[in-house]
Amino acid sequence: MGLIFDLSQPGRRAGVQVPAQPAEPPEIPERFLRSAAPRLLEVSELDAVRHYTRLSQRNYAVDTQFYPLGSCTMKYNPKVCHALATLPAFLELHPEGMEWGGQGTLACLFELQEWLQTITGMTAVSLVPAAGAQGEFAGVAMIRAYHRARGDTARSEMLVPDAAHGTNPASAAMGGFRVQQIPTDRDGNLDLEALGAAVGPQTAGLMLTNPSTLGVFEKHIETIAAIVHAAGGLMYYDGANLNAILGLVRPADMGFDVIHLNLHKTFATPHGGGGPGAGPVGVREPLLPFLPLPRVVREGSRYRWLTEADCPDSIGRLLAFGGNIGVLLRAYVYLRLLGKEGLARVARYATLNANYLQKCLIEAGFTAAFPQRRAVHEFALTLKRLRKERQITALDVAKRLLDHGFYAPTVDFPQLIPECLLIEPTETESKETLDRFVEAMSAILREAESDPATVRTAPHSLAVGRLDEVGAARRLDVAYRRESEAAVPEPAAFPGNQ
Amino acid sequence: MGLIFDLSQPGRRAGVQVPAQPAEPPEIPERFLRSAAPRLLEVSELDAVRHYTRLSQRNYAVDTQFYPLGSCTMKYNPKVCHALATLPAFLELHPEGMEWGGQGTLACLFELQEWLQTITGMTAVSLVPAAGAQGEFAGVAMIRAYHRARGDTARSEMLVPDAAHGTNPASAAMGGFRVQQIPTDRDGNLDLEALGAAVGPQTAGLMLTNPSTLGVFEKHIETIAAIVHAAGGLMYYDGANLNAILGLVRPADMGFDVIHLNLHKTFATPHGGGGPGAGPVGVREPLLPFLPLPRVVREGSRYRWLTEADCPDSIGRLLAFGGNIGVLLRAYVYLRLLGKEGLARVARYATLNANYLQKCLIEAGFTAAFPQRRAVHEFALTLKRLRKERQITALDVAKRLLDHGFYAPTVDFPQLIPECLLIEPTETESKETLDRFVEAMSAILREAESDPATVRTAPHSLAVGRLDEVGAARRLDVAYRRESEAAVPEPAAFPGNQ
Amino acid sequence: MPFIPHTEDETRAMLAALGVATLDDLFDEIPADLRGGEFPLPPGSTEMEVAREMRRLAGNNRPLVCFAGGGAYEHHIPAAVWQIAVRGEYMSAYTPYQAEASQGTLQVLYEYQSMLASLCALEVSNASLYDGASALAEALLMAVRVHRARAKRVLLPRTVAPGYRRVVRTLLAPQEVEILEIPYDETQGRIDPDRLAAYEGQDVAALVLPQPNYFGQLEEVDALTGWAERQGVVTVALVNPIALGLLKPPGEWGTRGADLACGDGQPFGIPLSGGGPYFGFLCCRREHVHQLPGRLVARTVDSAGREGFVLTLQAREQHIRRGKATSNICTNQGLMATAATIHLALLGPEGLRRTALRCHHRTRDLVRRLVAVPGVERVFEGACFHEAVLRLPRPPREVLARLASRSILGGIALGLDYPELAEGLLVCATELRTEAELEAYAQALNEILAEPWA
Amino acid sequence: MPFIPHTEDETRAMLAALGVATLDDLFDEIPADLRGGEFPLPPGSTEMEVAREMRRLAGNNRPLVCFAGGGAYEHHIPAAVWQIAVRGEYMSAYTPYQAEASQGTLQVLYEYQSMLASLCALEVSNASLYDGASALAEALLMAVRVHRARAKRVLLPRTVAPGYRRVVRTLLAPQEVEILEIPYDETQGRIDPDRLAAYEGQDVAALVLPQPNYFGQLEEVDALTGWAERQGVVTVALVNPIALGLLKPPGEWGTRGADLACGDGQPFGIPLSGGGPYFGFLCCRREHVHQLPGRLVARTVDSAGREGFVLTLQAREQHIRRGKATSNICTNQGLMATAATIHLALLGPEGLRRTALRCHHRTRDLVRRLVAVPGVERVFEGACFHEAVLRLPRPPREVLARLASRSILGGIALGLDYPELAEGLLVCATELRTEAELEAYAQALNEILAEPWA
Ligand SMILES: Cc1ncc(COP(=O)(O)O)c(C=O)c1O
Ligand SMILES: Cc1ncc(COP(=O)(O)O)c(C=O)c1O
Repeated sequence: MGLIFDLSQPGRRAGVQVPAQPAEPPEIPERFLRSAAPRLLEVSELDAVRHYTRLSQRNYAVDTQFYPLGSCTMKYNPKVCHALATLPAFLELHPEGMEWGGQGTLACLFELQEWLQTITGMTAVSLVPAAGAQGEFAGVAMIRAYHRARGDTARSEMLVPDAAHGTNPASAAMGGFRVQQIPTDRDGNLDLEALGAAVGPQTAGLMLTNPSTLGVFEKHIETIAAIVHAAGGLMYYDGANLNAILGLVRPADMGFDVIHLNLHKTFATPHGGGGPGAGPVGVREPLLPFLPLPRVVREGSRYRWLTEADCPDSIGRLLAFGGNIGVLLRAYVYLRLLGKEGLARVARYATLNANYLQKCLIEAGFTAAFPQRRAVHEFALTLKRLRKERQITALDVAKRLLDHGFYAPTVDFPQLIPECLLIEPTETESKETLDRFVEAMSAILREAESDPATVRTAPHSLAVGRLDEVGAARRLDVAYRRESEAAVPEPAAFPGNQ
Repeated sequence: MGLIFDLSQPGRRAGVQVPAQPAEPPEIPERFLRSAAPRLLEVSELDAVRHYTRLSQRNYAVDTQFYPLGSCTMKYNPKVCHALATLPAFLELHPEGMEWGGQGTLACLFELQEWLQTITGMTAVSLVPAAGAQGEFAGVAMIRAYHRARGDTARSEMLVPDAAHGTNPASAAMGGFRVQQIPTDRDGNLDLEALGAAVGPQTAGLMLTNPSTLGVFEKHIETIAAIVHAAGGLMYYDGANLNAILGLVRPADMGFDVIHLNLHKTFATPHGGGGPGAGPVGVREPLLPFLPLPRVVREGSRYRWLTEADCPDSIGRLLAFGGNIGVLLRAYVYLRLLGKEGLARVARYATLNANYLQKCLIEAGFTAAFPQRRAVHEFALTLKRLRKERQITALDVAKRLLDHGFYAPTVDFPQLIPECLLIEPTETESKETLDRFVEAMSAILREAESDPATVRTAPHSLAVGRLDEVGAARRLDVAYRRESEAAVPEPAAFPGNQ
Repeated sequence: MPFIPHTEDETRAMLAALGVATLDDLFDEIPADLRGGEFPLPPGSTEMEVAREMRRLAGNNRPLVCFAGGGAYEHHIPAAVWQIAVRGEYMSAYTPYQAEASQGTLQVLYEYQSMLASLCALEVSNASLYDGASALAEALLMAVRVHRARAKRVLLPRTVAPGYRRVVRTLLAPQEVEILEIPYDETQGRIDPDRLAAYEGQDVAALVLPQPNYFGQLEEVDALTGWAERQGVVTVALVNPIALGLLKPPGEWGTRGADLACGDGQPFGIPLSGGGPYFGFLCCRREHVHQLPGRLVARTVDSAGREGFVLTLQAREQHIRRGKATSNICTNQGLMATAATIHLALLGPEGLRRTALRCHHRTRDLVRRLVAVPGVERVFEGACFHEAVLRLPRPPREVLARLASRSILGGIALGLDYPELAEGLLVCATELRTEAELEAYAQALNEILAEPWA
Repeated sequence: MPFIPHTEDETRAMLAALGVATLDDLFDEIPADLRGGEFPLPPGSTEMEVAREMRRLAGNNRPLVCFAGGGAYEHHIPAAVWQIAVRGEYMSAYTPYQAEASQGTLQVLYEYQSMLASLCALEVSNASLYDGASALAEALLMAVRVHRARAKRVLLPRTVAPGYRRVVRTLLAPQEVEILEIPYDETQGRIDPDRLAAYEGQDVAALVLPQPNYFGQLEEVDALTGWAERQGVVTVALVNPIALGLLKPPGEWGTRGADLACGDGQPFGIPLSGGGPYFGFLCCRREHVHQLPGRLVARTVDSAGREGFVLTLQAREQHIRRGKATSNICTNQGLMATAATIHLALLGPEGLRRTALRCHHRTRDLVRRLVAVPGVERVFEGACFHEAVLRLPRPPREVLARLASRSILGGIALGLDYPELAEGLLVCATELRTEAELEAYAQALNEILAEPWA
C-alpha cells in the first residue's frame, strides 16, 4: 500500500472540514507568521477514510486474532467499556471545568480509587500516571521522597531483578537511583543470598514483579520483603502481572509498600496499538503524603481534585491534567461488570489457560523454561535446542506463527532465558483456541525438521515478508519528504464551478 | 473461515449479556411454551466480536475499494451523516411517542420533504417507502388510484422500456398492472414509434428512468411525455439515476407526474450490504390525495404525522411505522452539507468522471455501447467482441477486476446490451483512481490475449475463487443444521467456580 | 467542494481530454429548456456547522420512559452489536452481487438465515424484508401462490396489529386478494378457535396467527393451526422474535407446524429510531422455497473446493424474472439483519430465554401496579406475554398526553383502531424497565387520574 | 462468567489434563497465608445494568460552553476520525513488536511522524509521548544530553503553562537539573529578549520557548532563538499544533531554527475528556535522533524488496538499554496519534490554516465584547493567538463560579499561579464558538459584575 502522501494533490480538500476563507487577515505581525502553508498532504475525505480503513486491516489485533503476547495481558477489551466511557457527557469536559461540570466523572474516578485500594490492599491510590512506566517513576520518586523526608539521603540504590522488565531499571534511573541487579535462581525465584548480600544502608528499595516476568510466583516473597525492610528499604510492586492473582492475593499482604497497576493489562482497557494506558499507583500509609497529584476526594456529596495546597509533600504532577481519564473510565466499567465475584475468576481462568497451554506444548515437544514450576497466568518456553540443532530462533518460530493466523508470543524477554517465548493466553480465550495454537506450534516443530528454511524466513503469507530492521536503522527513513514541494495554488475563477 | 456455529459449545455464554436466572417460572400455560431451548449458537463475546470483525474484512466496500457498480451510485457515505443520524436522541424514540418526544426528528423529516419537493419540482413528497422498489409500488398504486378516482377503470396496462430495471415491471405487476414492454432504439432512446403504437385507453402510464439505465439521457423525453399524456396516461420517474442531473434538471420539468428517489444512491446513505435504503415518492398536485401515509405536516411550531383521518384517499400504509427514519436523517444531513450550490456540482462531477472514464476505456480498446452518445453519470461497455474472439465474458472481466483490487461494474444489465459492463464511477472518486482503473482494464485486455484462461477463471487472489452458483441452487444449503443437537445442560455445582 | 476530490488542474485536464471547455458542455444532450431550474435550498455548511444544527434539532426530541410496544420494543442492545455492524466493510458495501468480493456480507446473511430458521423451527429463512408488516403482506401473497387452489381470500384476525392490517390491505389490494377479518373473543382477547367453522369451505388460502397477538394475549395456536391443516389453509405465523425464546416456535404448532412464519426483527438489536429502519423476516418450509420473496444466500464451494457463499435461486427475483418475480423487492434491510445476527450470537439461547422471561415478568409487575390504581382494570383474561390491555376511567389519549408531560410514554391508546375499546390502553414493560420506573408510572397515573378533568 | 468462555465441561477436561481437581489447586505455590483476602467490591452486573448506571453518572456531568484553554482546547473533530480510529484492528493491538503483523499501526505512525516533523519544520518526530507537559520534561532531559557541555541548568520562562512547569520540576528533580525561571515583561506578557543577557555564561543547557505562550501572547521567537544559538543553548520550542497552521514553525526560528519542538497534540482530534488521554509530541533534528526518547518508526523493505515499516533505533529504549535508556517510556499514546493522523489528513494545510485563523479572530471578537463590559480590560499589549488575559473588577474564581451556574466555563483564573495577576482571567474562543455564544458570555459577565458582591 502506498503512503497517504502519495494520494496528495495540490488543491485537493476534504471540503466539509475546511472552514470558509476568512475575510480578514490575522492581527499578527508578519514576523510571527509562516511564509508558506505547511507541507502537509491534501486529500479528499474518501481518500483518507479508504486509506486508514484499509491500513487497519494490516494489523493483527485481539479483535481479529489470538494474541498470546507474554507480559501484555492481551485479553478481550469489552466493547461496552468503550461505549460507556465515550458517552458525550464524559468527552465534552474541559479539565479546568471539572469542579462545576465534571461531578459525574469525578464520582467514577473516586470509586475507582477506592476499588483499586481494596484490590491491592493499599491505603491510597493516585490514578494519574499515564502508563506503567510513569507509575514506576512515580513509585521510585515517592520512595526517594520518603527516605529524604526521614532525613535519610544515603539511599541511592534501587535493587532490580535481572529478569525485570526494562522499564524497572529505566524508571529507577530516571528517578535518580543507581540500579543494582539481583540474579534469579534456577527455579525462577530471586537469589536470596545475592539479595542478602546486596542490601544495605544504600538500599532505597527493591522493584519486583510477582508473579515474575518468568511466569512463576516468587515463592519467597515474604522472606524477600523481610530482608529489604530489615535493611530499611521499601518494596515496590510492578503490577503488570496482577492478572494472575487478581482477587486472590493483595500486593499489600505480600509486603509491598508502593505499587503500580497496568489498567491496560489487568483491567481490559484497549492497548490502542501502543497506548494510551493507565498506570495508577498505590501506597501504604507512610508514603501517602507523597502520592502524585491530583487525586479525587469526596467532601459531602461533592468531589474535587486534591491540589498542592492539600498535599504539600506530594512528588508533584506527572501530567498537565488529571490522567488518562478515558482509560480510567473504561477500567471502572470493567470492574462494575466483573464485580467482587468476578475478580478471582479472572485469575483462576487465566492461570488455568496458561497451565493447560504449557502442558500441551510440553507434550508437543517444547521445553518449558521452568518445568518444575506451576505456571502462573503466563509461562516461558526456551527454544535453545531448536536453535542449536536447526538454527531456528525463537524469533523464527514467532514469525512463522503469524502465518498460522496467530500473533506471536513475546520474544527474547526475559533476556536471561535463551531463545525465549513468553506466552500469555489470558482468561478470555477458549480451550478450542488454545488447542488450535498447540496444533500450529506442533506443525512448526515438524516443519523445523522437514523444511527449516521456511521457518527461518517466515512470515510468508502476510502483506510483507520479514522486514529488514538493520537496514531500517542504517538508512533511517523516519519521515516522508516530498521530492518537490509543490506550493498551494491560489483559488482561481473556474469554468462551470460556481 | 468457519461458521459462527462451529465456535459454539453447549453452555458457553457472553456472560454480561445474559440476565440473571429468573426466580419464577412464566405465568403461561405449558401448551404455549417451547419444550426445548432454541437451537441457537452458544459463543463468548470475544468469539462473536472476532468472528464478525474478521468476516467484515472479506468484503469489498466503498470504504476500502473503488466500487464502480453501474446503476447503484456507490459514492462516499459521509461519516458525519452516520454520526449525526445516530445521536441518542434520534435513536431512543418509540414510534408511538413521536408526537410528544419526537419533535426534533419530525422537524428534520418535514424539511427533508420540502427539499426533495424542491429538487424534483413535485408538489408533495412522502418519505415512507423503504427502498426504490417500494417507492415504485407506491407510485404505480397511486397511478391506479388516480385513474379509478376519475372513474377510469380501463387503464390496466403499464408501459415499461425493455432497458428498465427489473423492479419496474415487478412493481407494476405487484400494483396489479399488465406490463407492456417498449423497445429501445439504436441510440439508446425509447422507440417513439413503438411507444405511439402502444399507448391507448388501456394505458395507465409509462415508467421511465432518465438518464436511462443505458447511460444516456433520453433526448425525446418531452415528446414521450406528450405522447403518454395525450393518451391519458401518467409519467412515472424512476429516480435511481437522479445523480446525473441533480440540481440541474427537475423531473417535474421533464413531464413526470409521479417519482421515487433512491436516497441510498443519490443522497449518499450507505447501502449496508443490501439495505436499508429509502425510496421517497413525490407527486404532482392531481395525485396528492393518494400519497402513502404517514407524511409530516407543520402546524404552527409543531409537527405531526398525517393519518387516514387527514388523507382518506391515500393508497394507505407501506410499513407499520413512518419509514426508514435513520436513513432519512442521513440524507437530511447530506443535503445540509451540500446545500443549494452543492447539488449541481454532484451531477457535474459525476458526469465528468463517467465521460472521462468512458473516453479512456475506449482509447484502451474497449467498445462503448453508445459511442455516438454523451455518457451521463454512467456508461455501458459491450464486450461481445471479447466473447466472440476469446470466449471471455463480461462476467470474467468483472471477476478479474476483483484481483486488481476493484469491485466490479454491473454485469449483464441492461440485458439488451450483449456482454455488458455498466460502469458508474460517481463524483467522489478522483482522477487517479479512474486512471488506475483504466490501467487494470487495459491489463485485463492484454491478458485476454496472452493468457485468456486466467481471465476466464478469475478471481485468483481472494479468499475464495469463482463460486459454484449452479451447484448452490442444486444442493440448496440455505441454513446450517447441527449434526447432533446438543441440549443446553443445567447449571451444576462446580469446583472453584463460586 | 464537499466530497468531490477534483482539483482545478485535474478538472481542466479531464475536460481537455474530452475536448470540451466547461463542465456544463457535458450536458449538451439535455434539451436546454429543461435545464436551469431554481433550487432554493439553504446554502451548504461545513461539518462543524451542520453538527451544531443537528445537535440542536436532536435536543428538540424529548426522552420518555417507554411503556409502549405495539410492534416496536425497547430492549437492551449489547455495545458490540453496532460497533461491529457499522464497520465500513459492512456499511458501505452493496447487495453482494460479486460473491467472491462479498463473502463477509454473504456469510453473515447465511448465518442470519440459519438462526432465524432455527428460531422459527422452519427450514428456510430469506435474508430480510422491509419490516414486519410488509413481511406479513409478502407472506400472504406467497401463501396465495403456494395454496393448492390459489384461492384469493385470506383470514386476517383483528388481533393482528392494526398497522400491519393496513399494510396488508395496501399491498394485497392491487392483486385483488380478499381479506376477511376475524373477530376476537371479547373476554379472552384472542381468536376463538370454535368460531373458525364459519370459514370452512369459503375458498380460503391463508390464516394469519399472531403469537403473541396485538393485545399481548396468547392465541391457541395449536388448535388454530390444526384447523388450518384440516382445511388445507396455509398457516402464516406472525411472531415476536423475543417471545420465541419462551414460546413454542411456529414449526411446532399443530401437527405439521405453521407453513410460513414472519414478523419484525426490531427486537433483535435494532434501536427504536422513531419507527425505522427495522427489518422483516420470513421463514418457510423447504418445499415452498421457490415462492419465497427476497434475497436468499446459499453455501457452496469454489473451483478449488473451498467453502463460500452466493446469492441463490435468483430466478425468483425481479432482476431476472422482472414482471413474473415473487416480489419486486430489491434492496432489503441487510445491515439490520447483520446487527440482528451479532445480537443473537451474543444473546445465545439462554440469553434469549431469560430476556423473554424478564419482559414477561416485568409486564406482569407493571399490570399489578397499575390495576392497583383506582379505576384501572385489566380488560382480558388469560395468559399474555409482555403486553396487556388496561381499561382506564379517563380517555386514554388524554391520559397519555399528561403522562408525556411527566416524561412517561404510557402505552398506546386503542380507541382509534378498536372503537369497542375506547377506554383501552396497551402497555408493555421490557427487561429494561426498573422497579423504580414501574412505581413512578403507577404513581403518576394515580395522580393524573385524581386530577380534575374537564 | 463475564468474558470467560469456558464451559464447565471444558474446565473439567482442562483440570483433568493438568491432574488437579479444582481451579484453586493451581495456586498451590502461593503461600497460603497470602491468599484469601476480602475484596468487598459491589457484585458484578450485566451490561444492561452497568449501562444504566453509567448513563446516570454521566448525567451528573454538566455541559458548559467552553471559553477555557490553557493547554486543552475544544475544536471540531471530523466524525471520520474516531469512526476509523476505534476500529478493533487499531484499538485492540499492542505496540507493534511483530512488525509484519502490525503494518497498519506502523504505517500510521510513520505518517504521523512525517506530518508532525513537517509541521514543525524539523526532520524527526517520535511516535508520541504521554502529554505536552511530560513531552516538555523529556525534551529538557534530552536537551541536557545533547548539550555540548551537558550543562545541568535549563531556562524555563514563567510564560510556560504552570501545569507544565510543575511536571518539569517533578521529572527533572531526581536528575538534579536546575530550573531557572525567567520572568516576563509585565506590559507585553512575554519574555523580554533583552533580559536574557543575565543568563549568559551561566552554564545553561536549554531555553524553553512557548509559542504562543500561556497568556496567549506571541514570543519574539526569532530574537530568542538567535540568542540561544549564539550562546550554544539548546532551544526547546513548546508549540500549540493548531497555531502552527498560521505561525512560523520552530524549524524556521532564528537562523538555524529551534533544536527541539514539543507540545500537546490534543487540538488535533482529541476530545477534551476532562484532561486525558491526550498525547505529547517531540520533534528534533536528525543529528539528535539517538537521544530521542520514545518509539520511532522507520520505513524499510522486506526480503522481497517490498516496502514496510518497523520500530527502529530501539537501542535508545528501555527494553534494550534498560537503566541506560533515553527514557523509561514504553506504552505511549499510540491511538491518540492515530486519531491525530487521520485528523490532519482530513484538515490538510488549508483546513489547518483557516481553523487557526478562525480561532484567532473568534478570540479577538470575544475580547472586544468582554472589554466592553464595564471594569473589564485587557492586561497585556501585543499580538496574541487564540487566548488573552483580562483583568476583572471582581475575584475571577468567584466570577467563574457564577458563570458556571449559567452553564458557561468563562476561562481560567490566574491568581493561584500568578499572584501578581490575582485579577487575571485567561480566556479562549476556538472556531467552535458562535457569535451568539460570545454575546451570551458578555451579557452574563455584564450581569454578574452588576450583581451585589459581598
Ligand atoms: C512487567 C512489566 N512492567 C512494566 C511494564 C511497563 O508498562 P507500560 O508499557 O504501561 O509503561 C510492562 C509493559 O509491557 C511490563 O510487562
Ligand atoms: C434503475 C433502478 N431502479 C430501481 C432500483 C430499485 O431500488 P431499490 O433497490 O432501492 O429497491 C434500482 C436499484 O438497483 C435501480 O438501479
